[in-house]
Amino acid sequence: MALSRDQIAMRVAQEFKDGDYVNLGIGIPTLAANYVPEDIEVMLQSENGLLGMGPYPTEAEIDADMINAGKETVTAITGASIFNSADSFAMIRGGHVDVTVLGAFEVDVNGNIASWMIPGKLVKGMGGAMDLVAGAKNIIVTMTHANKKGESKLLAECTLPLTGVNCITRIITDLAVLEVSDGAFHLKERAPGVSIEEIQQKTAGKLIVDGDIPEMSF
Amino acid sequence: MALSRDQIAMRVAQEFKDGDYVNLGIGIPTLAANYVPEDIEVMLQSENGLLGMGPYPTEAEIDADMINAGKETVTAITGASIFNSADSFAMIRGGHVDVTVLGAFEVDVNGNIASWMIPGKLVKGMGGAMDLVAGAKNIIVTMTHANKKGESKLLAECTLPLTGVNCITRIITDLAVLEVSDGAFHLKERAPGVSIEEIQQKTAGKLIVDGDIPEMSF
Amino acid sequence: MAGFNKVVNSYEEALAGLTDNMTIIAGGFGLCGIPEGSIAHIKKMGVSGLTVVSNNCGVDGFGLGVLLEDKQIKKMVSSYVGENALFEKQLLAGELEVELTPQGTLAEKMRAGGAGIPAFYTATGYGTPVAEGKETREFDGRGYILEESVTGDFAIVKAWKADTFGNCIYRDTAMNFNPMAATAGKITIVEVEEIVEPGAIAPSEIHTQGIFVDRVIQGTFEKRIERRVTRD
Amino acid sequence: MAGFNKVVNSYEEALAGLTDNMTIIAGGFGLCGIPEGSIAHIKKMGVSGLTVVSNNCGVDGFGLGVLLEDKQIKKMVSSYVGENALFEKQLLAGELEVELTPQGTLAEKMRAGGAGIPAFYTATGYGTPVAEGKETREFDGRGYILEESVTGDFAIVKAWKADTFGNCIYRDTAMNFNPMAATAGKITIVEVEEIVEPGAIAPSEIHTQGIFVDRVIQGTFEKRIERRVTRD
Repeated sequence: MALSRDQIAMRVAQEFKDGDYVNLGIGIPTLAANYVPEDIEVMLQSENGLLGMGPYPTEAEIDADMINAGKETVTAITGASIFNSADSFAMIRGGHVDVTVLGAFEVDVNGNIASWMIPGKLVKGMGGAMDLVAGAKNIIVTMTHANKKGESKLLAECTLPLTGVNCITRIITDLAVLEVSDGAFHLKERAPGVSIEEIQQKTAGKLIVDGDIPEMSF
Repeated sequence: MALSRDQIAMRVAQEFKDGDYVNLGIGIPTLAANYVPEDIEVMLQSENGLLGMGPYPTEAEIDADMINAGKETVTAITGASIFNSADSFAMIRGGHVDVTVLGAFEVDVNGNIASWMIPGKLVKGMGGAMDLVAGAKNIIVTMTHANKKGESKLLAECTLPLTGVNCITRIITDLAVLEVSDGAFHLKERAPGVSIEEIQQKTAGKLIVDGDIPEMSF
Repeated sequence: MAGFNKVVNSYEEALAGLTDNMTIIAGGFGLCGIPEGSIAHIKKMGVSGLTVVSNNCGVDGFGLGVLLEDKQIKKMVSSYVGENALFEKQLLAGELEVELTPQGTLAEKMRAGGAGIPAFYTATGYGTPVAEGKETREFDGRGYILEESVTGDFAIVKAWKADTFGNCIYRDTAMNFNPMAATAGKITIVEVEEIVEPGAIAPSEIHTQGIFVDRVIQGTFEKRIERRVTRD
Repeated sequence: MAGFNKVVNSYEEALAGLTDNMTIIAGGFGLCGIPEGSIAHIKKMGVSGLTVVSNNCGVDGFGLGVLLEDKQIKKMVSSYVGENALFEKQLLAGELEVELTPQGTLAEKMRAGGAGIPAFYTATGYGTPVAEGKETREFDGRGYILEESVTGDFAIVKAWKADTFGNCIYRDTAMNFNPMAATAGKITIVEVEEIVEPGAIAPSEIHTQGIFVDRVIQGTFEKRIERRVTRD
């Protein structure tokens, strides 16, 4: 069965390594913070200038001067640091953030990603997404495998305006975990109960299924 | 008579305006800090990362962590700020320092300056001089009008490797105050008792003497 | 003798010299750390044809969004302009020009503008619509685009505290773009929650040095919260 | 689980991985704020063929100058290398290569290296020997040169205090190049006067964030003064 949003987030959290600095996009990526394995520590970077982002505040803790990149009220952990936007993107662009997790409209077999603009609809802007995909060492895309019409979001070539080129190496969808290399998607894991055939059917770009594909374990 | 080092510094200090941020090079420029007119305030920037440089310390105040760009022990005034070298040169390169005063080997009629290297002698390096002449709004050169052999240091064209091009607008020597514009030195003031003829004789580059040239007043 | 006392007593004085068609660099991220008083006064002044460089354009009725109401803004340079219906309307009607700029590139453009760096290369946006019309170049086999710096006729900044010399500190994530904006204005105005005496802020803890600041004004702040989320 | 504890207990551990022919970025200005322990240990390790990027090269017998004694340095990238007789001797004998770089350009090259900016334009050095072999370009009618960023295999940094996460603060003008150096090393080592617990340094007062720092070590410092001048 296709994973729920929280299950995708759980699977994403398995990607984190002890000591990783992680930037999580809005939506499913943010949920991953709730599922960090107990035996590791990660530190969350928020691109508006906070390293060591903590949980949402209590009502009493709310402070208009303490927000995250999604403009939500947040807290800072003990040992957090706060800095300006240029320094924040020096961290991101300079490759100091270990893992970035973000959503996407489309990803293609060359690791290109489209996530910020659908022509004809109003453009709200790319925010920090283009910097994040240009800078992080390891970029994970989370999204549903297909859109609401059932059309694949894993393509031979992105059709929407790009956020970045040749930058995505790992994709975690409601159906599968895939790696992107050598012009193809490589199926690594499938959601429990999801068949390889269903994944093949919902993957428009070249899909390589090599050997036995295990089910995800949680 | 030719001015003493302290007299040159006194004349330099007359150039400062109330509220100026000033960077003073090593030597005569540094002495100018002693002669700031009493009715104005200037703030000294030291390019190793100090804005609001104070006097030298007392023996009891000496602190190895508090030095100026000449690597001398210094103090900071109340209201000083301390910052890193990139921010310091952001101030300088970005045009936020109002006045820079520095020495030179040669200056020419196009406002070029040579101050950091004499081929054949060991090169010690340009330090911050190239950044200072590229960045400050108002650059004043202080030097003796001629070298020890009596050869002019105000030339038609610099012969030594340059520190910067088209950047010097004002020169204060032991003999005169001159402005540099339109490919010529313009005599503005002469040291008390120094004749226009002596200045003409010791100025190799084109010198324009327009109207009555007053003596400097202190 | 004014010396280094940058304190002004009214927004009239703070914004003196601002005229139509100027460029304003504004600090703030969303509604956090925005120069509320300067924005309100610019609305009152009624200057128009403005180019505003700011990560966001506020929301309907608050922040920079209020400058849209009388069509004072000709062009926005921002990374994110969502959450604003009036913005959308003026954009679709062709009344407003928008130059979308990646957030990190925008921060770096402001910093570079203040630091005398006219242009820099970045991988951000390479191969995307952001690269259109820009020079590209490879370093070590990777593609980069050339981005030019920005400066403004005015910069409007919100700090927590400033001393009378203009040395500023920011509070928590209300820092954001403010320090870069402060360096990039020909005239930089800082509005603060508290004006303190020189020496009250330790020299090494100062975020924006007074050399970048022209005018300091005591402000009052509503500090509206855009997305109030709690764990309760 | 090591988490974010960056503290190491010996310079062997701090400099593990440093080998011949690597590039080292070093903080410090003159003898102020220099990583004394790392320099001493590099001398002890005996690695050679090093490229060292640092504003200065110490003095005879102290600071980076000690790495000249056994000819460990192949190339220096500095703005000022005076005050060092051994340096002069090796330079004239052709045993040492020197790339003189204006001080502000050097600081910016380190910052750019750490910030993922491969190159930037600056007016500094335009029309001088520094511009030789570099691309030039006009912006708004003024000439600029293209300068490339620098990064190092290692960065050696001296801070005042660091918490165990690697968040650092510097003391007075011992800050200088250290914060930029800290961002520009593949592996960044910070030696400090005091290691404190996370939270001991206020978040907004941190000069170098732990994300840039790989190893923190408690040091001991002679803090030699180059030019002792008093007003007494």
